[in-house]
Amino acid sequence: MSVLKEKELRVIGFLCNWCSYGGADTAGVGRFAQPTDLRIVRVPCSGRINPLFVLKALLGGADGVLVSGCHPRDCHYAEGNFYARRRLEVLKGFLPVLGIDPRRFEYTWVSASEGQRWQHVVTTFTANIHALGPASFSPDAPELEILNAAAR
Amino acid sequence: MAIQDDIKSAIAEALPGLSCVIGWGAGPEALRAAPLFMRDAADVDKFTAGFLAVNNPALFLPSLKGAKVGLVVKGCDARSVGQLVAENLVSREAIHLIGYPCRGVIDMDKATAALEGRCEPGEVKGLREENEDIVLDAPGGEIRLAKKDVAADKCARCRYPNAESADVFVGEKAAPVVERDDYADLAAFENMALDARKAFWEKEMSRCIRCYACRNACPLCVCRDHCVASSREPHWLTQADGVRDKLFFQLIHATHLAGRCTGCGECERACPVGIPLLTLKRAFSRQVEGLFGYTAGIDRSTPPLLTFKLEEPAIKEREW
Amino acid sequence: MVMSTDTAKKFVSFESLPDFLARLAQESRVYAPRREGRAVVYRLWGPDDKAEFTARPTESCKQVIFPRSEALFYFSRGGEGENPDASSLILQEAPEPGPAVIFGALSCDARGFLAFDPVYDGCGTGGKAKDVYYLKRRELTTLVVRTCKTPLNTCFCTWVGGGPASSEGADALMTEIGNGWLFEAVSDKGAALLQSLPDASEEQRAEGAASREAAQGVFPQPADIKDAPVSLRALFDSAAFWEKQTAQCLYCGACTYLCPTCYCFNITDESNGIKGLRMRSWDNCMSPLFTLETSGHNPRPAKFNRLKNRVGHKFSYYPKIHSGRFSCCGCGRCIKSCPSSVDIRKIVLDAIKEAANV
Amino acid sequence: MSERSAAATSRPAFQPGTRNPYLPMPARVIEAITETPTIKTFRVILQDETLMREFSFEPGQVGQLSLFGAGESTFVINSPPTRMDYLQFSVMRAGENTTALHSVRAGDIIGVRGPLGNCFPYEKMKGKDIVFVGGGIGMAPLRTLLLFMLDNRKDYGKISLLYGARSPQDMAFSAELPEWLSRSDLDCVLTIDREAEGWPHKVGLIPNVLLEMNPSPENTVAVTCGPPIMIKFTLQALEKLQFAPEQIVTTLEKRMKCGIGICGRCNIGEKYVCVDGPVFTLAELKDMPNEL
Repeated sequence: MSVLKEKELRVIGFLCNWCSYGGADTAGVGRFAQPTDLRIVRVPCSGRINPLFVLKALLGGADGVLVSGCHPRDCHYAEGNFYARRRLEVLKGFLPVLGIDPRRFEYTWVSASEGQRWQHVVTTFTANIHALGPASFSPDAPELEILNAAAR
Repeated sequence: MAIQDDIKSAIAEALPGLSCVIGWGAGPEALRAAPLFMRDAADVDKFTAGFLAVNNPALFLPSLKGAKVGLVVKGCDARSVGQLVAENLVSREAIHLIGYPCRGVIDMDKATAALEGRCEPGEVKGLREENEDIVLDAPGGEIRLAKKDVAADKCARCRYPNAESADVFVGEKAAPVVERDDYADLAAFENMALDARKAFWEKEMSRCIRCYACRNACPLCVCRDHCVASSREPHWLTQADGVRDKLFFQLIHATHLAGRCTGCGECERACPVGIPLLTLKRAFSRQVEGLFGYTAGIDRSTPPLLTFKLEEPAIKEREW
Repeated sequence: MVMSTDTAKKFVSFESLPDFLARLAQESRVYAPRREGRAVVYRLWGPDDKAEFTARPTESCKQVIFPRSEALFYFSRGGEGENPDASSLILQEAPEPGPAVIFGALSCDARGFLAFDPVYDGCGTGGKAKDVYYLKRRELTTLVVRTCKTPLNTCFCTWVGGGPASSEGADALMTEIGNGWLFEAVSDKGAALLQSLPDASEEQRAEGAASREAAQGVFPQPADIKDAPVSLRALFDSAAFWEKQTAQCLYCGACTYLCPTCYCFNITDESNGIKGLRMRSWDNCMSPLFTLETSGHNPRPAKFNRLKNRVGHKFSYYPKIHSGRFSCCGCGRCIKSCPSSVDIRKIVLDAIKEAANV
Repeated sequence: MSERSAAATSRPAFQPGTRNPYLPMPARVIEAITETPTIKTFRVILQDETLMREFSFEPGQVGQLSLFGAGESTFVINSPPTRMDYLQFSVMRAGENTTALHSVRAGDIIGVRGPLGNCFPYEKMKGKDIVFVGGGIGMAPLRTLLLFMLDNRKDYGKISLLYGARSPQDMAFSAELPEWLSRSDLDCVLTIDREAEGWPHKVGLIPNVLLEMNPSPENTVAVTCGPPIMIKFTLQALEKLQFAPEQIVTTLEKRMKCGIGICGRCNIGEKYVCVDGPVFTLAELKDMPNEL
């Protein structure tokens, strides 16, 4: 059940295995109420996030994309999130040229112990996405529609 | 043109130590030159520079590894070379650069528009340059066009017309057209509402024929035969003729060029159906310049997305 | 496409042409050239569109009959979601296309289909395996071409048997006269399309004939390329010749995808869980992947191997197995839109000259 | 009319006599045999009994196997037309599609298109001695012709087979090798590249062993298939043994898609390997541009 009243939207979360995924887990174990719109994709490190993951999701119909990794200086691999920070910040400023509202994409840092912070981040972000409403997405070739229909 | 003869002399002088020198020669029609690979004196005779010297010869560098090659370069071409060198993709020692003051090159979109109602660019039989004008031998008689009206957009915001890194520079240096790039073109584009921008790209990309000339004309697209766009592992793209896949390919290109693109505009020029692809790359360049103060092809420091700082003063993260 | 009745000749004024197109669009998908920036492309015509019948289209109209991508068939498995049941399978052929009209294409565009026709009619298998998708679209498409008034610098239709007013491969020809267009049907399909139009007067017919003749007069005299098949074959092993001719090539696919006669395609599968499709999409011989084998071996590893095959196919291999017809309609798009100004005319002429010297 | 509404109408059956050549025939895998660490053999029967009953082909012809979702690749039908209980294909794992095919198990449905291409000139070979030289997965096409000839034994003279692989583990069709070795009407020689423990047969590269065997070219046809490097040296060896180009038959591989001479990628000059081949004599190859 969503804590938000509207119809669920499609929000994709790329979470690093070591911190944010743990943070989401902590929030779950602590039974903090969270919106259910988020579909989590676990990745080894925020440094693994190819900006194309985000773009592919947004082009393919995601209403929002959230990336979350370890706090700077706390990366399990020492510096993955430092690279991620640069890439994702560059990406965020790029989105408007495509006609994508940059608020549909956020990145942040949540550690494994910060269950409450995770709850706050995901609730805030999801609420923002609901405020923006469903995204329109670019049409696929007609012959491929069957594949998307299968996914929905 | 005196400067043309001087460039020819510089080429002839350098040629004995080089496998070839790449410049421009006569093309298949009056408004278009062709890349020219000069190997002997007879080839050098065919060299032409000037308003039609459009193609970026830096494109050929990565495929010519092994033998020292010469390039005649405009300022923007030299930036591509500079970036390839900065990324260790080519060795500066294996390249002989002959620079000259560039005063702009033609843009076929604008030439087409300027001629509309009179003739197609492909009907023009001859062209001569007269100072700030070009004079065309067109079916209905001569047509005079001001160069500035049909020059590429990149020329109107040219900061580096002179190939600063050239081994030999021929002629008097030209003054930069502007001191800084204010990305006014992007700002104008972003006057459109978000939905309109999205619709714009969908319409433009629906024309795309997936020939990948944009990629193959890009001097910094160095994966060449191993492009991820052709891969099925990972399977980024289908082969379908859909706007989503076609736009996503451009995002692959633009993303891979982020912080590396020097703005030479060859992607956009090469596009047979005239999709304004440089706009996407410039959106990344604006970000990279704004956040990290980095100018691709000019700065010699590590490209900004290949490094980081512990504290990033320019990045203001969202408060949660 | 043999005419059973006398050649129908009709006239439509410039201002009533949109009405005619609107009538056609009620029955069929109508494609017409439209200007978009520097490009002129074939688009589905709608009443609000201004068709471009002056500037030459950047692309050929082949995608109406040979789409850039199309489903060959769909497949589905039993099971659900991500766990398809490999022991079950349902195949479903792609739906049949509807009727279409290509309006105001170029003569050379129509002649491009003549290169497709025998290949897609299954000549390789002695007619046993016919390309039903292409043949159906070809059958259901009516092609109206227009007389070109002047040549572009890159035009060489006359070298390969065409001309500005050729209607070969088309169903009707339209020629600009005075304040409108003279239409002449050259097939039953064309006659049916034009049926509702008023007959052209004697004067209008004469004016059309004069226009066509005038156009023929201003197109370039053909170069003699009859030796091309033999010359190109003789130069097959001359790597130096081909490397020089290819030096400036970027090996993108612009030439092949804009070409009215290039007919190569790829076949790929896409699937999602239990459903998927097999599709075909345009492919091009300039790409190294075109011939790359699974082992990593590539019979055409360098761009010169590939451009040699492209030129060889058009001017040597294809004519050898298709009664001397070149697989080129001389539209010049590969020259006009080549980002690197490669000129196939020059390659062919140089090859003939070079072979004569060897 | 929009593209969409045109596509929504359903496709009627094609006119009688025309078949959609791109539509594979569903086929059930009845057995999947692991031949070597990289080669699997699949025995399939077409699901449609009529199609299976009417399926006819000639030795050397190929089929396209589909694993829906991955794609389609070309393999020789390596069971002979004289044994129609099933169609057999052997697949070496190399790329996306072959890797996917290796996951196929008995009971699965795959797709088959075929038969495609030309065949071995088995009629012209009647009354002649035959020398088969196969390397690795290249044994597959030879197997078809070999079994076909053994099933029509009286039509052919002396039959010899030289089959080589890198190591004993890389020998495909190992279940059949004992029979081939023991037959009195077949002279079978096996070889591996390097010594291996317990290997009772020859050790040495195929071309060298072939020279050792020293077959007479008199009224003989040599049929060879294998990896490019082996083919290259085997052809040299055969020429050294005085085989004329007309007496040497091989079967080629190319990247293929349509298999029916349309999609345009498998050409060597004006010849299309998918319809004019895959079987060529060395004499024919010498007439074609050198672009293997």
